[in-house]
Amino acid sequence: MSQDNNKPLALELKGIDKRFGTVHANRGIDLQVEKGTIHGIVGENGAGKSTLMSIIYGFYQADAGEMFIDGQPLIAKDSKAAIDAGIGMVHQHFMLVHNFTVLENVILGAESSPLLNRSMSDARATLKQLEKDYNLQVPLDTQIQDLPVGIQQRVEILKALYRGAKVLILDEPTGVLTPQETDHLFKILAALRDQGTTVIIITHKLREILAVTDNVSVMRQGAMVAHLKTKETSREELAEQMVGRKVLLRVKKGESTPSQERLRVEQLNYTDKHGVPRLKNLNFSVRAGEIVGIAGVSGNGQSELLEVLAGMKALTSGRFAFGDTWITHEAPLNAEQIRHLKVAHVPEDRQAQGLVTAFPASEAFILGYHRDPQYNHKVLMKQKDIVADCAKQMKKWDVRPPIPDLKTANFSGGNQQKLVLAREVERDPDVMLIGQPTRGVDIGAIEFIHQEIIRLRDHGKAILLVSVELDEIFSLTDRILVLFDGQIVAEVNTADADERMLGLMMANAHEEEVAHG
Amino acid sequence: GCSNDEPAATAAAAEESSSFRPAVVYDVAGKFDKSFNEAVFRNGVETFVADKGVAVREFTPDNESQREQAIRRLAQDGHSPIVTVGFNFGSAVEAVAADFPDTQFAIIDSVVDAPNVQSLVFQEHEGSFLVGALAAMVSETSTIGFVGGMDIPLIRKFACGYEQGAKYVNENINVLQNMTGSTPTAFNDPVRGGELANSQISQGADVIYAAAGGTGLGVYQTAADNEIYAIGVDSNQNYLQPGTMLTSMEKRVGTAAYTSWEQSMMGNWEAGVQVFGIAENGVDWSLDEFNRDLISADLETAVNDIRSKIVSGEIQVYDYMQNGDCNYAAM
Amino acid sequence: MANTVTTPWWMTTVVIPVANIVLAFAVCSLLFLYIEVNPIDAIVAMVDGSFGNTEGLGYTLFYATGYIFTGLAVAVAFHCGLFNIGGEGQATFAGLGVTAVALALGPIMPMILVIPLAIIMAGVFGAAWAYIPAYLQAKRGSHIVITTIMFNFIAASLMVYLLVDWLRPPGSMSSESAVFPTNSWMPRVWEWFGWRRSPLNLTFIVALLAAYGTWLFLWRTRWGYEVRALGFNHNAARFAGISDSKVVILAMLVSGMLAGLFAVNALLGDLHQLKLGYVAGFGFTGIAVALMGRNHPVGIVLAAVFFGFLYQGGAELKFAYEVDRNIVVVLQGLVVLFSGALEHMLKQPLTKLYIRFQVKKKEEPAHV
Amino acid sequence: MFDIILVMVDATLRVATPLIFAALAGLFSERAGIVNIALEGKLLLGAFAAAAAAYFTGSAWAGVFAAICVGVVFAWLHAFATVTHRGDHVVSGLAINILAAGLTVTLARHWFDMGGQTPSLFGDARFRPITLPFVDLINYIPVVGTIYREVISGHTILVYMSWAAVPLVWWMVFRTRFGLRLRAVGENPQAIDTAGIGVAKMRYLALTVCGVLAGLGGAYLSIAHSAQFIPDMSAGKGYMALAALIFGKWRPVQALLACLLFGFLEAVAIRLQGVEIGGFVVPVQFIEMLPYVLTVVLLAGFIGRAIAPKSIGKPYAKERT
Ligand SMILES: Nc1ncnc2c1ncn2[C@@H]1O[C@H](COP(=O)(O)OP(=O)(O)OP(=O)(O)O)[C@@H](O)[C@H]1O
Ligand SMILES: Nc1ncnc2c1ncn2[C@@H]1O[C@H](COP(=O)(O)OP(=O)(O)OP(=O)(O)O)[C@@H](O)[C@H]1O
Ligand SMILES: [Mg+2]
Ligand SMILES: [Mg+2]
Repeated sequence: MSQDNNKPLALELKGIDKRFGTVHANRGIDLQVEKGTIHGIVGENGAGKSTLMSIIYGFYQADAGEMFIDGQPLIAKDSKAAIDAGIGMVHQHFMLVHNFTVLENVILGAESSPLLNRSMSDARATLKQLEKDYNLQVPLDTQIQDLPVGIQQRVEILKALYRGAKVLILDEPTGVLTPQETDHLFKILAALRDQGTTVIIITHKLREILAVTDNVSVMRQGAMVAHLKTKETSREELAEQMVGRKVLLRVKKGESTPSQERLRVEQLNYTDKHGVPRLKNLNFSVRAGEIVGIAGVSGNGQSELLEVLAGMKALTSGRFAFGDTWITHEAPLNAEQIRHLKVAHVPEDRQAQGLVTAFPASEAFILGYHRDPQYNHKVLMKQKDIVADCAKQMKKWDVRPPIPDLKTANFSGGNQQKLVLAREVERDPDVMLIGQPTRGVDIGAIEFIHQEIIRLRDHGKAILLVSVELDEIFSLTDRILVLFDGQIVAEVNTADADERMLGLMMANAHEEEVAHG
Repeated sequence: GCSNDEPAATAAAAEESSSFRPAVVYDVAGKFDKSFNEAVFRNGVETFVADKGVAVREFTPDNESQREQAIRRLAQDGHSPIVTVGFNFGSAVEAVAADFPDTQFAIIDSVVDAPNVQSLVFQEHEGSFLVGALAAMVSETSTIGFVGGMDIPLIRKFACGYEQGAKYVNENINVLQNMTGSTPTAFNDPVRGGELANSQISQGADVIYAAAGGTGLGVYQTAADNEIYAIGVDSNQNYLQPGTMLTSMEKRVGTAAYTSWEQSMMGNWEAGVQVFGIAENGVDWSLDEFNRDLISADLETAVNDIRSKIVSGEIQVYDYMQNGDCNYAAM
Repeated sequence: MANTVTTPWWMTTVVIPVANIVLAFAVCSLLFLYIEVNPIDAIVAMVDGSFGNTEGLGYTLFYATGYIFTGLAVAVAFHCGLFNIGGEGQATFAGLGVTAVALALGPIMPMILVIPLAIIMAGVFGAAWAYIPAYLQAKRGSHIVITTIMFNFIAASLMVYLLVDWLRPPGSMSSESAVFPTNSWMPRVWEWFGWRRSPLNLTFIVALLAAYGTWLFLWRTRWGYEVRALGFNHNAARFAGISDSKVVILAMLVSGMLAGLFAVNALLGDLHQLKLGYVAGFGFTGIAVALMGRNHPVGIVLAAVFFGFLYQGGAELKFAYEVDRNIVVVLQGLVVLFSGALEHMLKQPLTKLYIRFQVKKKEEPAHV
Repeated sequence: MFDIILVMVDATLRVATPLIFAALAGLFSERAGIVNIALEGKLLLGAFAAAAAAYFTGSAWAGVFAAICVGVVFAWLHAFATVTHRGDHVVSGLAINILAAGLTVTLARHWFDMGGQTPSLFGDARFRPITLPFVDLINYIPVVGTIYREVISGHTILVYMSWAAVPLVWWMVFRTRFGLRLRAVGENPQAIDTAGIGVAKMRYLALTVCGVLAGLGGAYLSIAHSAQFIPDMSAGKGYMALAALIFGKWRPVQALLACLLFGFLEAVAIRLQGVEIGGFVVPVQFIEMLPYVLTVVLLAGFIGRAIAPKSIGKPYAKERT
């Protein structure tokens, strides 16, 4: 380790080790965080970042290892001990009670009196001060469920500050923010640092690390593999450390040759069961032999778009067509019927939607196609054919291990994803709806999957791709639609787009920004 | 508790069937129900054991399908006569008796027509007539109540006799009647019994007769709480709430069971219907140290007067079971 | 990816269930000691009385037959992610169907027609009683646990009404229907095999067939596939175009049908007349049977025999020691507690132990 | 007519009391995220413990104490299964209900040998109706006096305790720190955990209160409303209380109203046999069915959807294993 010791340490970890059943999430981790700095931690999905932070916060208990805060041993047997020691944490998934007001959420567990009214009026004064100091405005009496995520995040930060956090941990804070909201957050973090708070920020977006941190540590497969000074490193170096080898940033692909229209969407609207409009007047089309990407900050309607097109949700008005079969509110089709129109769907979340992880692979492999005559006698299913077919495709797609009887949950993320892709692709669809094809998938599999998607395009499939990874959008698509608040706010050819411009469009700040610039 | 010193009574015991081995199967409420089953236990089993020195095998089934299993089991083990307590055993006795023609069976409160079954039935309407008359004599509000258990003809028979007795004394008396329910649990629901008594009391009743098994306990309790009279049933229940228990309509099921065993022991047991009325000492009103103070000499004479008129046939009490109604006036 | 160690089948299907039963017996022994019955003697009496002779065995298997139906009923619903606590009510209601057929058609039709018709009616009535809670769950989101409980009560009241006001032969005092004509009586096993008399009847075969049928349905048909898919992951089911409400209703219909078949065993096989409360808690205990049988038909048949043993053994205890049969209810409660609610108590440490052992074997060479 | 209404209301109050206690007990449990169909068993056990203790000691208060102890012990068993070992809440509840049915009868038979009942309680071993002060004073005021005398006065102390419990529970749940944490742990246990409060501790606490209240409800059954324990005396009241809680949308006052409604229907069923409606005799069974049918109808969403505490019934596990 090469950290100079001019600054005192706010936090030090020695040999932290943690297992979850068979998963070894943290392997003997050492970490030193200097006081009054912003320290970044990067690593791929599943590298163990959240686990490590949760151990510091006392949410999990380490199996082995020691922690020191300001040089004093920290025994974080629960979160209370950590809070008392001055640690605050903003979790990757917010820890808020959705039907409590902001104020109630802030005081929860830190009430000043057994009586609620007293605690609340005490807290109100303190919070007003904090809001002013850090530019963190929140409506104190509004329920959390009525607030946008950006504000919810501020509530989490306020919660930590209210408890007097000296070390503030933020786990993937920017995943739910637009680039502009991210900038605002970073300003707050800088202000905190300047007033003496130590900040630890986790992300896998390298650009952010470079922009905001003083030091950065890299985790890979549960181990800490590097400690670097931000000024002295680069994106390429970090990426290489993260994945453990030189990585290809973009897949190679040729020109697209789009032909006939395969998917057409007209005036599509979708309102969810709470009455909130999620998709508003969408119009677009996808042609055979092209990949159209949907870009946007999570929660702007991408998921709903995929689900509506795939027949999992019924549209509210407008219409769309695969080939020349129109689907309307009056004549909706369910997922199975849509599949019969030669539409394949790789859902965003394979564990929650694409697979039944309790099924053996052979059964998961026919999900959605389980009614095909190919797999059914009159009453019973053709058990042997199903297993044989699954085994064949497992071999072809290099799913490891190629055992059709193995429980789906026991395959790794990448192999599960291959199983889903194999299932959807092998029916030779005309249109493919693909969501987050590489989320949580290891790098090797990502390359494979990306090449496969390009190959499908070149075979004349019409592909609609949703991804939160802008890189993925850039490297795979031919055309990009930007969704903001359920509307298409921009359509660009990938070749003409750059990341900054897309970021502004995703925040729907495009026009203003252009006006300014 | 009940001591049963026999080791696991399995098939082996069945061999020595030559000896006399009486048995009784109580209804699901159990032998300590303070009522019907208890009467068989106290005045039948206990006295028989004391008098004759012969053990009586007892059993209480837990549910429907165990009724038949229990009787069959006892018959297999060589018990005879087997006395079953309550009409609920009707179909079970019928089935088992056919399979064990050499075993003697007796059933209380029901008629089973088989060559080896004794049916022990009671003239409950006569006894109820007596206590109804007494109730009418002591009532100051001219309103008296009846709380029945399960709504079945047998209980209506009680109610009908009671009403007749009351009207015999006071033609204008108001007799409130409630049944607790239509399932066997109606015989074991003191809470509901208490609520019904409460409701009758609020309508002015100052004597309540409960023919409702365990449910009656709630009635007597409520009567005591409200300081009005209650009348017990089956066993002599006067001791339950001394001071407010006016009397009890005793139905001497214990004696009937006793008789059946004794006859078998003596060798003069006969199948067929045996009727127990006031004349046979099968039903009666009770007078003991617990209600002595409540019954003046005049009252006692008046009731006993009616009693002898029933025995002599001067008073004919109409039986609900005759036509399934209580149209005694039509007679 | 991570080295996944799966626990071997014998761990979850043999070691842990047996450990749970032993634990339940152990705790219950304390109660036996308290009421001054030697627990060993008690168990000997129970085992002897339920397996020691053909009569005991007959009763054990007769009770097991009932449990197979109610256990399967719970399991099918469970695979769909539903808790069917309404077996009691479904069986009660099915009793009415069976009675209707037996009393109305028994006198005018041959056995070969009456019995199959009665079986069908039992299924249909059971399914019908499950349909309303299923419909309400599927279409209106009412919680099926509460609605099925309510339907148990409603069925009980309805049964009282029909039995007392309509089915009871005039003049009869017991709340029972007339006795069915003999050509609707299920042939009994003892008559054929020279066993001692017991109510074990042909329905036992029907129960085994039902178990096999349930297995086929769940694991070998597309409908069963949909039931399980929905039960495990309703998002995935929606993704596959499986209709939530249709499958929920289907699963509950099958479940209710199985619970309804209980009536065949109890009424055509044993009582030969409809009696109040004839289900006697078998519907509820079906939950325990399904839990112990790990919701698999084979497991359920075994668990049903175990519970049949408890039931018959309980009766035997009562003959032998005059202890209340309810002590067996305590035992049942403990079995549900340990193998259901506290399933992780033993499972976790045992599997952890196993995994630690295996992981060490695997990992040592790779990672030091 | 006025008389009949008074009598009905009076009976309603008596019949609804165990429902109120049980519903409030359920409120603590379910607000903390623990499904509690074990209320039924706890009522039964409480009733038995109260009757047995009152019989042995001759003191009704000793009975109440015993019922509370037993209620709490079984609440802890439920917690042990569902919180400590993350077992299924419904299964654990069922196990407790089965255990309750078996244990009460077995012990009752062993101790008293009366077919599973306890002996009748006399004197101080049971609660008697109390006449409230000033009955004679305001008796003369027409309507108010009668209502005071007939309906308000003349119940056992436990009935008045159940009335007092409702505002008390409301205050605890919505106006104290404990209440805030209680509600939070049922909505989002992780939020409680990360706020530095033990989820398990909160849930054990909630279930302890639940056990106390359920014990009171049980005691009422056996030593106040009646004067002995009889097998299966709870007769589904625990389930009905749960249903009342759901109608009441997990709020004390609304739950109270639902309990009163159920109590009223039961009182009606007890009293009105063979009611004629337009010449048609309504069988009493149909009136008995009414609360259940009503529950089903209301649950089908005709009162607007009741939104349960968000993480109800979900075992809280930090680590997936
Ligand atoms: N509560 C848990 N129980 C069991 N396994 C867990 C748990 N939390 C995390 N894991 C596993 O531990 C490993 C590390 O997970 P962790 O959440 O710490 O990763 P991460 O670096 O934060 O990833 P991401 O970028 O996706 O947030 C993963 O394999 C994950 O599946
Ligand atoms: N060379 C590479 N090949 C494949 N994947 C990579 C590579 N470099 C980074 N990644 C992955 O891509 C994701 C985003 O990387 P990175 O942080 O560089 O993107 P960014 O452009 O800075 O961020 P943003 O997408 O928010 O603009 C991370 O999940 C990372 O694991
Ligand atoms: Mg993370
Ligand atoms: Mg990126």
